[in-house]
This record gives sequence, C-alpha cells and structure tokens, in this order.
Amino acid sequence: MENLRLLWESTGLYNFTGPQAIMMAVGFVLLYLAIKKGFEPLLLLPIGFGAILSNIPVAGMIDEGGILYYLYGGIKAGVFPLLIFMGVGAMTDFGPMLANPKTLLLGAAAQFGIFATLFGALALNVIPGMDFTLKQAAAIAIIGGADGPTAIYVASKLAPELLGAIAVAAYSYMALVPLIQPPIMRALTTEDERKIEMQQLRTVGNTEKIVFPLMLVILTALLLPSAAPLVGMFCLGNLMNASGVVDRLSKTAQNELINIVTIFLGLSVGSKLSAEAFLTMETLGILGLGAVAFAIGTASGVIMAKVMNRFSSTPINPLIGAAGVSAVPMAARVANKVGLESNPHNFLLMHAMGPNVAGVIGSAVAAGVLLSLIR
Amino acid sequence: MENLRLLWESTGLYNFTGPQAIMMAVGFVLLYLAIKKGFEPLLLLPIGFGAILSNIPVAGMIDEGGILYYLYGGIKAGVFPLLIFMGVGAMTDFGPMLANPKTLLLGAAAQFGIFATLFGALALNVIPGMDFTLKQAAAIAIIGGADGPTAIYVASKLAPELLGAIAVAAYSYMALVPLIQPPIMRALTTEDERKIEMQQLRTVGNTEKIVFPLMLVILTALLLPSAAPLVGMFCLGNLMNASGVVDRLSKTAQNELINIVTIFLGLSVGSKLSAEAFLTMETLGILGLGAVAFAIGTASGVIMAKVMNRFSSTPINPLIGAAGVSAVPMAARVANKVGLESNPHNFLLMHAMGPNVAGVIGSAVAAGVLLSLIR
Amino acid sequence: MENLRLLWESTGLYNFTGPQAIMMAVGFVLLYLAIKKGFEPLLLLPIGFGAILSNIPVAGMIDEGGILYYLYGGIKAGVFPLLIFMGVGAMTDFGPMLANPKTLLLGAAAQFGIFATLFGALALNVIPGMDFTLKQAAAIAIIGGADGPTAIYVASKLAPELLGAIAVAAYSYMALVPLIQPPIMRALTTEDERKIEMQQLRTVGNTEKIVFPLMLVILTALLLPSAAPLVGMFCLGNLMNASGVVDRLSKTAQNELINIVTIFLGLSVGSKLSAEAFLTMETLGILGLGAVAFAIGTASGVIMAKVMNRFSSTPINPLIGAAGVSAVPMAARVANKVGLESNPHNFLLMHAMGPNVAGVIGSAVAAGVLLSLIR
Amino acid sequence: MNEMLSSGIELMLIGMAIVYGFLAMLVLAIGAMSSFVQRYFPEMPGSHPALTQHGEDPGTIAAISAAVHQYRKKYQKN
Amino acid sequence: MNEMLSSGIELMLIGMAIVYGFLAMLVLAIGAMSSFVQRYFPEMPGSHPALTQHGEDPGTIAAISAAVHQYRKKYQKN
Amino acid sequence: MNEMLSSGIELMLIGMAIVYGFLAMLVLAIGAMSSFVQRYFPEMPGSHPALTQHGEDPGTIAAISAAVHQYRKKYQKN
Ligand code: NA
Ligand code: NA
Ligand code: NA
Repeated sequence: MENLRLLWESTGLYNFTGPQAIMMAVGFVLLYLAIKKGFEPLLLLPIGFGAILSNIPVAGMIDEGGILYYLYGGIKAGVFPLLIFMGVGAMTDFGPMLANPKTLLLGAAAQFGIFATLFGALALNVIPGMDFTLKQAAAIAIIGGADGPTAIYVASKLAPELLGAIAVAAYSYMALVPLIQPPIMRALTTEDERKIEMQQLRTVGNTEKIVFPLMLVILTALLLPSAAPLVGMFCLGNLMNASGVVDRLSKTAQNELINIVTIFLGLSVGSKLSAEAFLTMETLGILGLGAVAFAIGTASGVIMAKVMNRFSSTPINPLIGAAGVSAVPMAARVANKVGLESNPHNFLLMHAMGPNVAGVIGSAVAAGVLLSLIR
Repeated sequence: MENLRLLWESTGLYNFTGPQAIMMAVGFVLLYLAIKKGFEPLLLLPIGFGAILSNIPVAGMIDEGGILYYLYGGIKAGVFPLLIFMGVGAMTDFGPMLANPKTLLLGAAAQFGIFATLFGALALNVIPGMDFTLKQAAAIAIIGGADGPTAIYVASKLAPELLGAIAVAAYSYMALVPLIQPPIMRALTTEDERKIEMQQLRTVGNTEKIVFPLMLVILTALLLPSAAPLVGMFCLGNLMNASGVVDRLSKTAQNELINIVTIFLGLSVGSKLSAEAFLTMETLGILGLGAVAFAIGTASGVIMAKVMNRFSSTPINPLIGAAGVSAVPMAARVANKVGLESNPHNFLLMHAMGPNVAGVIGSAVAAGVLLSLIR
Repeated sequence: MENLRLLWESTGLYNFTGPQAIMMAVGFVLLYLAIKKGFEPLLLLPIGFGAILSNIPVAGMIDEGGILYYLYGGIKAGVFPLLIFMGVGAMTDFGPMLANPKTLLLGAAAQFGIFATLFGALALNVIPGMDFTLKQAAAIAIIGGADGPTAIYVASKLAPELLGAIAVAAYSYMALVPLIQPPIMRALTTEDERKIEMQQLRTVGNTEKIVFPLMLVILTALLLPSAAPLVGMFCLGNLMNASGVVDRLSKTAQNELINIVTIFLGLSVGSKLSAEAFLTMETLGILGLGAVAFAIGTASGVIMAKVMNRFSSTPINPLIGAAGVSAVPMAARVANKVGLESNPHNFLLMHAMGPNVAGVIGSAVAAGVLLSLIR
Repeated sequence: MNEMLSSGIELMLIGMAIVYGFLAMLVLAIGAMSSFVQRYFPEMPGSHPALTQHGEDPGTIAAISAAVHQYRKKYQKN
Repeated sequence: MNEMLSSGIELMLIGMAIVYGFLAMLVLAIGAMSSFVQRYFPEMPGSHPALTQHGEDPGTIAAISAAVHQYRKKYQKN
Repeated sequence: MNEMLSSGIELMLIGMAIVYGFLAMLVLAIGAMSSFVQRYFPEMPGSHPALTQHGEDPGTIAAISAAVHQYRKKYQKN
C-alpha cells in the first residue's frame, strides 16, 4: 500500500506542473517544425527533444547527476559552439569572397540588424513586463547575426538565462530566411536591378586561400581580440581544409566531430527551455526582435549593395546584399532564386556566397564588439 | 644500489597481491570468451582488458590521475550508458512491433525474470556470506532484462560496488542466449506449437514510426518518469533515424559515437573489476542469479505466448515469446532457428523482432520501477 | 568617448607584449613547417595554431573559462596521449617484428639516445642560464625516443612547464628524420654492409599476433608497471585490431577518435607555448639536446646492428638499426631508401618495420623507467 | 529478514503489474495511433513525406548545378 | 531609462563603425595580399603546392609496393 | 652538481640495462610463444580463426535473407 502511494507520488501525472506541460508542448512544436517543415532539423530536432526531456518532472535530467546537466557544461565552457564553428570553418570556401573582396562590405552592412535590435530591445523596456538589461539586450541582438553558434556563444557569456529562447529564435528565423527575405528584397529593388548580371569571378589560388585565414586571425588578434575565440576557431577549421595537409583532421572536424557536438549542443540548449526562463513576456520580445533583426539586416545588405552598384565600375546585383546576413548557404540560395525570377539565365549563387561568408565574419566581429564593450 | 632497490620495489613482481593476479586471470578469461568464443566481443574485450589494466599494481590506472579513473566518470554521471542507448535506439526499427503491437505483452512477460530474481537475491541472504541489500538485489535483478546499457545504468545508480560483476554477468549471459534459451523453449512447447506459421506483417508507414517514439516518451513522462532518462534517450535516437531529416546525426550516433563510448564504457566497467569487489561470495550469487533470471524470463515469455495463442484470432508461435527478454537481435535469431528445426519453411525472424524490441522497452520500464521504488 | 577609450584599451595593439608577438611568430613558423614543408602536419598545424591563439592578449583562451584551458585538461589527466597511443597500437602490425624477434634488440639499442641525452641535459647545467632539474632532464631526454605521445605523456607528468618546447622538438625532429639519419647511417657503415640483402620474413599467423599484445602487457605488469599505462593502451589498440572481432571499435580508434584527440592534443600543446615558458635559454638547450638525442639513437641502433650482423647466422643489414628510434614509419622508409642507393634491388622496408615498432615498445619502456626512478 | 522477503514479494507484484500495465496501455495507444494515422495521414507506398525539405526544390538544384558548371568552365579556360 | 537608450545609440554607432571599419580594412588587406601572392607566388592552374609531402616521393612508393608485392608472393607460397 | 651528474650516469646505466633486459627477455618470450603457437595451434594460410562468431552460421543468414525477401515481396504488393 505504502509502495503504491509512493509510486503514485512518483508519477509524472502527480508531479506535472502547468508550465512544464506547456514547455513540453513547445518541444513538440519545435520537433514538428524540424521534421515536417524542415526547419534547421539538425539543431531544432535535438533542441526540441531536449526541451521535452528537461521538463519531465521527477526524472531530474537537468539537475546535478542528470545527463543534460553534464552536457550543458560544454556550452558553459564555450567549448561546443566553438567546436561547431571550427567545423563550419572547415566546410567554408572563402574563394568567392576572395575573388570579389568588396562583398565584405555587404557582410558588414547586414550586421546593422544586430545593432538596431540592441537599441530596439532597450527601447522595448517601456512596455510593462519587459525589463532587459544591457547584457540581455546584447545577447538578443546577436540573433540578427543569423549565425547559430555565434548566438549561442554570446548568449552563454552575457545572458545564459535567455540562452534557450535566443537559440530557438536564431535557428527558427534562419530556417525562415526563404520566407522573410524575398518580400523585403523585392520591395527595395527594381525589376531592372534584379536583372543585373555580374561578371564571372576569377579563380582563387590555393596560396591565397591558405594565407587568408592566417591574415584574418592576426588582424582579429591585433584589433578585436574579444572576437578571437570565434574567429580563431573558424580560421583553424578553414586552414585545416585549405592547407590540404591534414585532410583526415579536416574531414573529422566537418563530419563526426561536428555531428557529435551538434547532438550534445542541441540537447543542452533544449535543457535551458525551462518554463521559468521561457514562459515570460521577454520571450515574446525576443521572438519579435529576432524577426525585426533579420528584416533590418536583409534591408541593410540590399541597400548597401544598391549604393555600391552606383559607385562600382563593375555591376553589382543588389539581391546579393541580402546574403550578407550569413545563414550560410540558405541566404545565398534565396538571392539566387529571387534573381532567377527576374532573369532565368542569371545565376547569382556564387556571387552571393561572397557576402554570405563575409556575413559570418561580420557577425563574429559584431559578437566581439558586444563582448568587449558590455560588461 | 639505492636505485636498484627502488627499482625492484617498483616492479609488479614485488607488489603483486594474490587477488590482483586472480582478477587479471579473470580479465584473460573474458578476453578468451570475447575473442575465441565470440561472446559479445564489443563489450567483453574492452571490459576484459580494463580488468587487466586496473589490477596492475603500482601503475595506479584506477586512482585519481589515472586514465581509468577519469573514464569511469562517464559511467558515474550516467552519460555513457545513455549515449549507448541513444545509438541503439537509432539502430532499432520499431516496424515489426508496430505491425503487431500485441507482441508488447511478450516483452512485458519476459521481465518477470527481473522481479523473480529480485526476490531470489533477497532469499539468497539465508546463505552465509551472502548479504544483499535491497538496492543490491535490485541491481542484480536487472541482469534479467538482458540489456547491457540498462543493467549498467541501474547498477551505477543503485549499487556501483557490484557494477563490474553485474555488467560481466549481463553481457556473458546475453552471449549465452543461443545456449540458454533453446532447451527451455523446447521443454515448454509442443512440436505442433513450434510449427505454427504466423501471418505476414503489414507494412508500417513512416508517419507511425515517427509518432511512436514521441508517444512513448510522453507516456513515460506521465506515468513512470524515473524511466525517462533511459526511454527518452532511446526514443531520441529512434526519432533521429525514423524522421529521416537528420541522417548525419543518426549515422554518427549509430557508428562513431557509440563506438567511442563503447570503448570508454568497457574500460570503465573493467576498472570496477577489482579483487575486493569481485572476489566475493556475492559474485557467485550474481552469476547464479543471472542465469536463473535469463531462464525465468525466457520461460515467462514462452508461456505468455502460449496463453496469447489460445485467445488470439491469429496464430502466435510460442517460440517468439522467448525473444521478449530483449538481447537484440540474438534472441530473435534463436527463436527463428528453433522454429526452423521444426518447420524448415517457417521464418519467425521478423515476428520475433516485435517482442525483441518490446523487451528493450520492457526492461527500461522495469528499471524505472526499481529506480523509483527503491531508495 | 568613454566607450572609445574602453575599446582602444581592449585592442590587441594596446595590450600586446613583445614576448607574445614573438610566440605568435613561432606559431607561424610551425604552421609554415607543417604546411609548406610537410613536417608532421597532423600535429604541428594544430600546435602552431594553438600557439597563436594562446598568445592573443585579452582573449584569454588559456585562462579558466577559455577553450584551450579546458582542452588542456585532457593532457593533464594523461587521457589524450594515451588515447592516441591506443589508436597507434590499432594501426601497428607486429608481424615483421614477430617474424624476426632479434630486431627488438635494435629497438632497445636506439633508446641509448634517451639516456645519453639525460646525462647531457644534466651536464648542460654548467652553462649559465641552464638549470635543469632531474625531472626536467628526464622529460627532455624522452625526445630521443622519437615518439610523440610518449614524449607528451612523460613531459606532462615530470615537467609540464616544458611540455610545449618538448612536444615541438619531438615532432620537429621526427619530421627531420629523413635529413638527420642518412649522413649518420652512411658514416657508420661500409658500402658492402649497406648492400647486404636480408632473408625473407616468414608469415606470422593471427594467433601469434593476438597472443603477443597480451604477453607484452603481462610482462610489463610484472616487471615495469610504471610503463603499463602507455604499453597497456598500446596493446589494447593492437589487440582490438589483431583479434578481428571488434573491427568497428578498431576502425574508430584508428580514425575518428584519434583524429578528434589529435586536434585537441595539438591545440592544448600549443596552449603551453607561452612566452614565459618558451622564450628561455632552456628551450635552446632542449632543441640542441633533441637533435643530439636523435643522432645518438640512430648511431646506437646502427652500431648494434653491425654487432649483431657479426654474430648472427643470418645476414643483418646495419641500416635497419637506424629504424630502432621509432618515428614509425618514417625511420623504416629512410632505412629502405638509403639501402636502395647502394643496392637498387634491396627492399629493406619490411625488415626495418621490425626494429621500428620495437622502438615504440623500447621508448615506452624507457618512459616507464624514468617515471619509476625519478620522483 | 522476513521483512525484506515480504518487501521483495511486494516489489515483484507491483513491479510486474506496472510493467504489464504500461506495456498493455502501449498496445492500446499504438492501436489508436495507427488507425488514426492510417485514416487521416495515409501514406503512398514508397513515399517519404519526412524527406521533403524546403529550399531544396528542383529549381534550386538546377540553378546550383548550372552555376557550378559555369564556374568550372571558367576555371578550365584559365 | 533615458541613459540606457543613449548608451544603446552609442553602442549602435560605435559597433557599426567597428564592424564596417574592420571589414573595410579586410577588403584592403585582401587586395594587397592577393596581388602580392599572385605576383610572387603565382600558381599553375590545377597545381596543389600544399600537397607535396616530403618522404612520399615516387621512389619510396615504388619501393613500398615492391616490398608488399614480394611479401605477398611469399605468403601465397606458404 | 657532481652529485647530479653521478646520478645521471647511474640512471643511464640502470636505464639502458632495464630497456635491454626487458626487450631481450621479450625476444626469448616471443621465441617461446611462437614455437608453442606454431606447434599446438598451427594455422592454415588464409584461415581467420578469430573471425568465426557463433550465432552467425550460414543457416541463420539464409533464414534472414529469406525473411527479408518475403517481407519485401509483401511490401511491393501493397
Ligand atoms: Na551574420
Ligand atoms: Na529486456
Ligand atoms: Na623510440
């Protein structure tokens, strides 16, 4: 009898709280988006499942002694996002950007989404229920960088209590890039601009591809060392691939290592989707601000490209400016697709890869700025 | 001279104790079983080698600062068995079970091996030299689940001092399934029963395979949250595979990640094969009880299948009940093989896979029961 | 204004110290050697990049909270070098050595490089600015073993402050084996000796290959347990491969696991290339002693082979003695190449693989001697 | 001693009841789920509904391959 | 409150200035690097300068394959 | 100083003695082991005694492939 009562009191039904149930439903929504809608499934599937597991009462998987508690250590130490960034670096080809370095300016312009959102988050504090500190505002703003590991890295340093919501917003909006960007791109460009064909890119040699990551890490070290962990690990991965002398390391960084860390990172992010942290007015603010950040970043990139097209000797299709938000390679594909609608023979993909990878550098630099200015 | 003496006093010959020598011999026996007899070599080879390494005097590989000490942390935190369970989940196809859900009852019946053994372990306390606490009895009983990671997980929580003996017994008996089960199966069935052909299974669609792990994790959360770590990680792996949207994660979970963790887990289990813990009367009790547990589990499964066959509209071959102990896919193969002896055209393999994977769920549920009732 | 000043004070330019700049230059030299000269790129590329990252001011990647700090934990615990050694063991074929066990004596002779260097390091203390303790001298001497993981393991135990310099010296000289060894080999042998053709090796069966690692680990446990971590993990890897029953574990140990650990190990070694530790007279001493160690080891091996050739019933080409330093398979290839110069039909490669893998055992044994005698 | 044995029996009864109960409930749940899925989300044999990912439509793939083609052609001429 | 907003504006201006400044400088640096590399280290199309590793010259490979061949022949005879 | 050098010499002598002793003993042990194995566990060339795993006999494999075949056939008909 005693045992039966003990058992009933140990069921989830007895212990469930309303907020936990809602958070599990959030987890299911994330799984639905990942599986049925194809929203960044590599991250949202483990995040959604992590949300479910961490909100199971009694099981205590996020308490000391639980697996999610230990896995979260890898985020707290900053190790998981940096290892993913190394793997992404190994997958990245800087060739198109090196062939047309001006496109770096598009990657810079699109980061305006970050800083405008930072201001927006602080302005939102006028709304009752919203009360973002400077650190929290900065952590939210980095969603505008459209770069998952960067957002998680910055959030884990500045506002770990918002990590779950920020990561979910970042990856969701990255998945929504094909829906968010095209209307903005069409609104800001004329049909003629969208038809612009660009000159073919020169071939970039191996030596340049090897020297670039080294140059980048040095400049970061000299000027913005707070961005050095992100930029440095990215450049390490890129150098492993470009140098061609450590292919087995490069392949492992791009495959098994990044896969293992992705599973662990997703589960740990999910473990931060607790009711107290997520079911707040702030989360609504974060979701709203994230959408605004993407829109502003896209617009800034397109406008910058229009300006550059006016002053450039070679034609620049403004659509590739939208790829400056990063979200590699989704944003570049969107630029390509919108371009094809106006001119079916105009393949912008390679041209858009330049601002696209520039956007990754840009958001890592912006992350460094935030980490160094906000204490 | 001083150095020579120092050196002699640092040899293993000078420092060896009898029990250490015996435990190294146990390690060699395990290696022999793994390599020459093909007994679960993936686990017993690293466990056996770990037993040898951890009993080398002076080297101190299980003391703080030694590699086996650090690796054991992964078991203590519960991380290693859960990651293996995730990988096993990714390898599991619930199709045959979903096509014939009644077979879940066979997976339930076979868990009687666990609970009968729990009682048996407590009863053994009448023998002088045996003195099992309730926690120890429960940890031993889980051997009857015929599931390695579950046994290690439960033992690490309830009776870490018995972990070595329990893991060795669990994997040894799983390897012995082809020897232990057939006589019991033949004794409990008639020739006619063994000849029963079963109806072909319907094809199970992808949607059902995706929904099932989600449904299972929810029901576990509601009713038996103490089983949620095991069942949850299993379902995560299964969902990664069934959803088809994160193939690279699923493949890594099934291959590199599970392989790495298996090496570490095996070595750490081996590090618990110290003389003080293993060379006791209790170990003999564990080995005896383990064999009994397997036998009872097999018999319960077969008898349950006989009962179901009587009341079922479609014929059920009682041999597939034996597969309810889990030990995937060995037990299902045994059912198939014994069936072929009576009827060379009767392929029971697919039919036995249902109770087989049901047995995995069953033993995880039984583990949850033990973990929640015994404190 | 305040923010601008804050920002300027957070730049690398403001914070760089001279020694940090020099160490970053050292990092670049290592990358140059790795990428352009092909010097052991698998290790020197991550080590060089780690040197750059760890000397970036402000970023604090080697301080608590930084990624390199956490990765270094894997060396401090001894886990990384031992896992690499396990992987190397899985890649090693003891066949040629078992076919001609006398070649073990060549692997023993070449370790004289270690002990002569130990004496040399102590003798160097007469030079002002050099002040090696016994522990430091032993850690430096192990460079003469021409085995990277062994050198890192011993250095991390005896003299972690010299780890960076010792690892760099060890891998650099291993890469320089094709330049260092041939002149010594030619100077110590006659043209006739270099022409000696050796008898073909017998085929070694699987059983012998399985028994050998077990025999080796037992003898190590009995006689030199302080070498057991190194020898034991090496034998585990070798047994996983030779036994043929755990191919999936063996392949993972040889590929993904060793690759992941190599990236982590390289970065962590690089993190020990700080200015205070590296820019000292001692480092010059280490580099000088390392070269001497390799030369003495090579010479000892060749001389031993000459002596054995005189007393042996079957002919022994003294060139294979040089392969006794380990540096697998580089040293064996060098022996083969120098042999071909004198006799274009004389393929020594297989014969040199015996002393080559014997050298690995020899240096692990020497490491055990140093670890047990020096406290 | 006797106390322990009786708690062993109690555990055996409760434990088996829960395992049976849980898995029997799972049988019913699967039955319900399967008929629900088969009625409202029927699957064509061979279809893989989960595998269609947006952003990867044939148009995009054609564009990518065309772009790569062009890029390669350029590369060869150099 | 007002103070926070003004520090928000300040951060926005400084932040964008740095991001722009850094990436603009990178444009110049890449330009300089590319012309330097193309002038002093010109590359043949298709060459992979980074992939030549010492110790792996054709001679060695020939030797290895010959040795393996010999070894295999021996093995077959047994 | 002198003391350190003398302990250096002592270490050199003892160290080399142990390394030599250990590897020489290994030569003898290998010799003994090899003749023991070759006498009592001779190997056919090409045989892989370690690879035979129980439970994986041809019968089982035939059964599995037949079962899979049947299952597939069913699947096609649907
Ligand atoms: Na970005
Ligand atoms: Na079971
Ligand atoms: Na050596």
